[in-house]
Amino acid sequence: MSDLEQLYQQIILDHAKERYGNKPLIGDTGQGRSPLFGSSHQVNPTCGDEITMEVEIDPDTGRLAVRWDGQGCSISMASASVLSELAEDLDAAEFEEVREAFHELMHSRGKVEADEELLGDAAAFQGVSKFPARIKCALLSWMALKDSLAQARTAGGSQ
Amino acid sequence: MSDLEQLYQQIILDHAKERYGNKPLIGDTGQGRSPLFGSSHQVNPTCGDEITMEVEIDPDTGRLAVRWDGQGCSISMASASVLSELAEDLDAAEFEEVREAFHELMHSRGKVEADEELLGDAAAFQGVSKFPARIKCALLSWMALKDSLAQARTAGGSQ
Amino acid sequence: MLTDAEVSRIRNDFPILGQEVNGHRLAYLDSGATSQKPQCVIDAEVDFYSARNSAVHRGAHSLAVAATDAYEAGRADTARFVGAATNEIVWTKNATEALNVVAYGLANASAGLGGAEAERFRLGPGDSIVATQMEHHANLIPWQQLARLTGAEFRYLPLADDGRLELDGLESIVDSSTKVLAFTHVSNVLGTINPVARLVARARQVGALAVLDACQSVPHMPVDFHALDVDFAAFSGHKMLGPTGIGALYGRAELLDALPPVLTGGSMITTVDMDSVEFMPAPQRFEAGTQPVAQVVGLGSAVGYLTELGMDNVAAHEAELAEYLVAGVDRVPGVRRIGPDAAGERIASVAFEVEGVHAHDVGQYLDAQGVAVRVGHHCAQPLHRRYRIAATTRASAAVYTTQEDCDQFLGALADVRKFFGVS
Amino acid sequence: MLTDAEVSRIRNDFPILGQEVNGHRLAYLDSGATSQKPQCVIDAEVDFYSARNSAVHRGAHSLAVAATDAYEAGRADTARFVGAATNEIVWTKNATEALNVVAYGLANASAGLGGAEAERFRLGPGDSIVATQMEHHANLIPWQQLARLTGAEFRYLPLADDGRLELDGLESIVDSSTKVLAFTHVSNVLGTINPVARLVARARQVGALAVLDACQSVPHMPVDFHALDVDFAAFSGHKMLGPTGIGALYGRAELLDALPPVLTGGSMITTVDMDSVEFMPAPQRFEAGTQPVAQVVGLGSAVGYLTELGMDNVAAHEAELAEYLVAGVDRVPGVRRIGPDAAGERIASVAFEVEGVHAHDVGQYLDAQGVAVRVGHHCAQPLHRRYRIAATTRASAAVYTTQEDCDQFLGALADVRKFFGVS
Ligand SMILES: Cc1ncc(COP(=O)(O)O)c(C=O)c1O
Ligand SMILES: Cc1ncc(COP(=O)(O)O)c(C=O)c1O
Repeated sequence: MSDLEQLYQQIILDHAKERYGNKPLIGDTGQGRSPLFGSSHQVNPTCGDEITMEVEIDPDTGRLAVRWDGQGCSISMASASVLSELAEDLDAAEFEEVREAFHELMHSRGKVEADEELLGDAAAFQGVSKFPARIKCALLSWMALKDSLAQARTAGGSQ
Repeated sequence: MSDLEQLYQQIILDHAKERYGNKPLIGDTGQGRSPLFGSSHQVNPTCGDEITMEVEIDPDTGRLAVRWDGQGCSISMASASVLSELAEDLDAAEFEEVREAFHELMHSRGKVEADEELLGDAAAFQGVSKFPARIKCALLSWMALKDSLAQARTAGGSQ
Repeated sequence: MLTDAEVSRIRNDFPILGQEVNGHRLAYLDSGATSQKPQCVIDAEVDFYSARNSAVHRGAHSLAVAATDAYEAGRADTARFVGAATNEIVWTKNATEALNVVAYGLANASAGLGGAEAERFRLGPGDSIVATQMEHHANLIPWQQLARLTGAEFRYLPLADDGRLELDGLESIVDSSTKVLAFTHVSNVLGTINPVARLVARARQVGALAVLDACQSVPHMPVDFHALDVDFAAFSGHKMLGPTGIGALYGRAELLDALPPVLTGGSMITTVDMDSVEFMPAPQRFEAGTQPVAQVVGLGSAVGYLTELGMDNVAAHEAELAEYLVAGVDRVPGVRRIGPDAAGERIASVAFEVEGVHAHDVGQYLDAQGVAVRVGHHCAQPLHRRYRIAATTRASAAVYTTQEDCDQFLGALADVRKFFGVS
Repeated sequence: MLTDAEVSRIRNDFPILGQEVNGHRLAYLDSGATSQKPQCVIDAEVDFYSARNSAVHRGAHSLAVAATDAYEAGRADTARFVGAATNEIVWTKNATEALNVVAYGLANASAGLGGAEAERFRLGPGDSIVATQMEHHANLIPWQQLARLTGAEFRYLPLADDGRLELDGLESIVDSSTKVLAFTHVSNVLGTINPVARLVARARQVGALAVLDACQSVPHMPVDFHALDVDFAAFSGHKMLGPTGIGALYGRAELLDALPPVLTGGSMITTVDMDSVEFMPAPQRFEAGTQPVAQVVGLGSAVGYLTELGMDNVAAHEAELAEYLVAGVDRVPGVRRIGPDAAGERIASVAFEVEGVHAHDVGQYLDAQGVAVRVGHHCAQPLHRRYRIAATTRASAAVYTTQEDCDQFLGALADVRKFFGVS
């Protein structure tokens, strides 16, 4: 497989089309949302790609519910899609563990083997790490979720 | 003769010591001065050398009287001295002719033969033209006289 | 015109162009971002550092004299190249700094610096500053900031659908309140060559300063600032075969001598005391501190190289490439190009979007085929927003670009949609 | 310490030092103005232009990635060299620009730009800015201008007769009104090393920003900005074996992220519209437009070269030269040196006047003997006025300076007064 094919694995191209979690946003004034709510808008200044990521923490189970809207390249859209799918089964602490693993993978320049158990479909992003200019694309939604999660937890703290 | 000896000819070193025309200045409020009076302060920004040159035009004969004060290297001091001596015998138009010849000589990079008839002792500055960094030193007083002369003539015009 | 043989000889002068990228011949089509450097430019810097390096305008020793000569020769050559007097060229680190120097000069004047001579540069509430919707951020944000600092109003000339400026409203947008009209000579995205004469005439009518962003014209066509009659202009060395780290501000001599300086420090004052300061005339008043001396020398060499080729020949060669690229891109299914069609009204810089494939992905695919293009908003977000595109792909040529480069690019472009499964 | 053999090996790394000047071996003693460049620095730039040149942080293509890597490696290496975090190093064209960025950042904040985060940087009437009487104009005029723009008062710490700062009045001059205390680490004329800790402590006491001019320290001794605990610092590449056209501003991360940007344009904003703008965090917010990329790469190589030698060794070598030069100059009849005597409190930069011979003439005579020194006020007019001298001659060393250079200089200096007929 060429580097390019590793970058654009079928699973990534599929997620880029499917856009799991890409749903109408609730917004700050949203009705019926969890009190543990956060929202973060992130921009990739090079290309103007942007994403808004919303998260709700279920007050009872601690589970995350994610929705997002945005535009961008296949890597950033696929990453948001994969992340949304992954996040469904996680609580905040588990997400942080996965996020760190993903972050490390992205900065490995192709030298770290992805932990498929932990990362699931996100392991397919291993090929991105050989393309330093694209790492930002892959991380955009992860940064947005980290940021919105911090807000959601603060919202909880301030109750 | 080495370039350095050409630069520092005895005649230049002598003038640098003698400082012909280096006299107390009359100043703007000076008593008894010609109505055709001008004064110019010039600075060499590289080294902070400076000179103030005053000129009076004799209203009857048109002859120039020059006095100056300042501090600087041997080239700038010698140049002011030589200029003061020369200017005594000149009117404004004649000075302009000499000044142009001196200016041309300075920018000749040692390739023009000085017109000794016209330039008198100033012909000794031929060696300076091989030292581009020193041309400004040689020209400082000439610029000051040109400038003060323009003022003196304007003073005449505004009467 | 340059013959094919001449262009391939030119190509050989650029060591970087000989390399392979991702297993393919390099087709460098990102000259709009930065140009490559001919050997003579590289050598000029090496020679400077190896034989003449020294502080300029400061030392009396022999090296300092040699360095000063080389530095000022670079200025004289560059001035001649753009139709300016030698003392009308101020060195900056890039075009961005050059435009900022004008904006901050006006801001300083507006804050009362620069004395009576600088009064003509004052602006405040009730005044307006006009740019265009196609500007590179470098000729946009400094004016917006100036408006914020002075209370002046910021306005802009809009873009038409065809990639040209919409000038129907020129008279009402640029009006008697207008103190600055800033516009680009050539759009770095659309390739559009703007009608400088018409814009300058309007600036003159209302007494506004005409500020020209010449970044994308000076490298690609003969430019004469005196003939264009602009008040200020900016361009960058790295886009015209010169080194990085050097740009220039052109200003009409009487304006430069009156504009308050911006960066202050050594080598730009006549006297300074703990409570007073006198500035030198231009260009020195704007050149505080140690300048990019080796880069000026390199730029002088670049200008010499271009002069030898002849800017008319360069422009003719690139006009041919422009036509070829426009026609080629327009033939690729599913590609939407922005910017004018007509030859003669554009340079060889072609921006487009590929239906269903984001520009980042287009660029990545092309790179895998050895084709270097730029993707993104090319520092022109308002322009992209105007055309409702977040990011485009841009292929841009320079004097060393060949038809082979274009073919390699067009061939790869034709395969993009298939690779991403959208056709 | 460097052995004699090591120093002559070092000398061989600098191609320019091998040349003859006016029929003599070149004794380059003008490193205080600008340093010479080792072959590795020259090669780094050539290699960059020949194999990796491209726009950085903008392109997705392979060359752009290679260029970005080289550029950011230069930043990381330089940051490590001066004891800073990578994102605390902002590129400028020279140290002068770096100091101006701080001054204009404060001016912009004072004019209301930068929002709530920038409020801490506001100053106005009733506030004071303090510099010293020994400053290079680059660390003097920007502060005077800032005072003019904001209405703050400009004050200075005076010089003592022995070439040290007179700090008896420190507590009254730097008082609760003081918002900025700007001072040089090492005087470029006197060679004095200032007591940074004492000055920073006073700045902290009154809540002033401590701004360090590190131009003459970074090339000559180990410097760690975190350890010095200054808020901002400036230094220049060309004085530390690096290329011309590159300098750096150090700032504590939290300050840099809050300070309003100065030069605006491309690559420093997240979004811009015709009526709004959002800036990126540091360092990008201060790096508008195409940066001196090849020069950053060259500086990275210079830093690598110095690191390999070891800055402790460099400092020890130059301390030895300082002692040798001071003793040698003091032995020449009719010469009056300014600046401190003691080793350990000064660098190897020695300024003096020769009785009866103007500095220009001294320099000219020395040059004829192959000795390159600087003459004039060295961009420190207030300092010269303090010692009642219009111009001095300065001999200044760097890591490649040898005792032979010093002997050649001292020998020629001994003949100056005879040549001009004053002894
Ligand atoms: C102490 C000091 N500060 C500032 C500067 C200015 O540095 P640059 O000219 O590189 O901006 C210099 C050198 O000229 C210097 O010696
Ligand atoms: C039209 C235009 N203006 C301004 C600039 C800014 O030039 P620089 O980045 O060299 O300052 C560019 C290039 O990026 C440009 O294309």
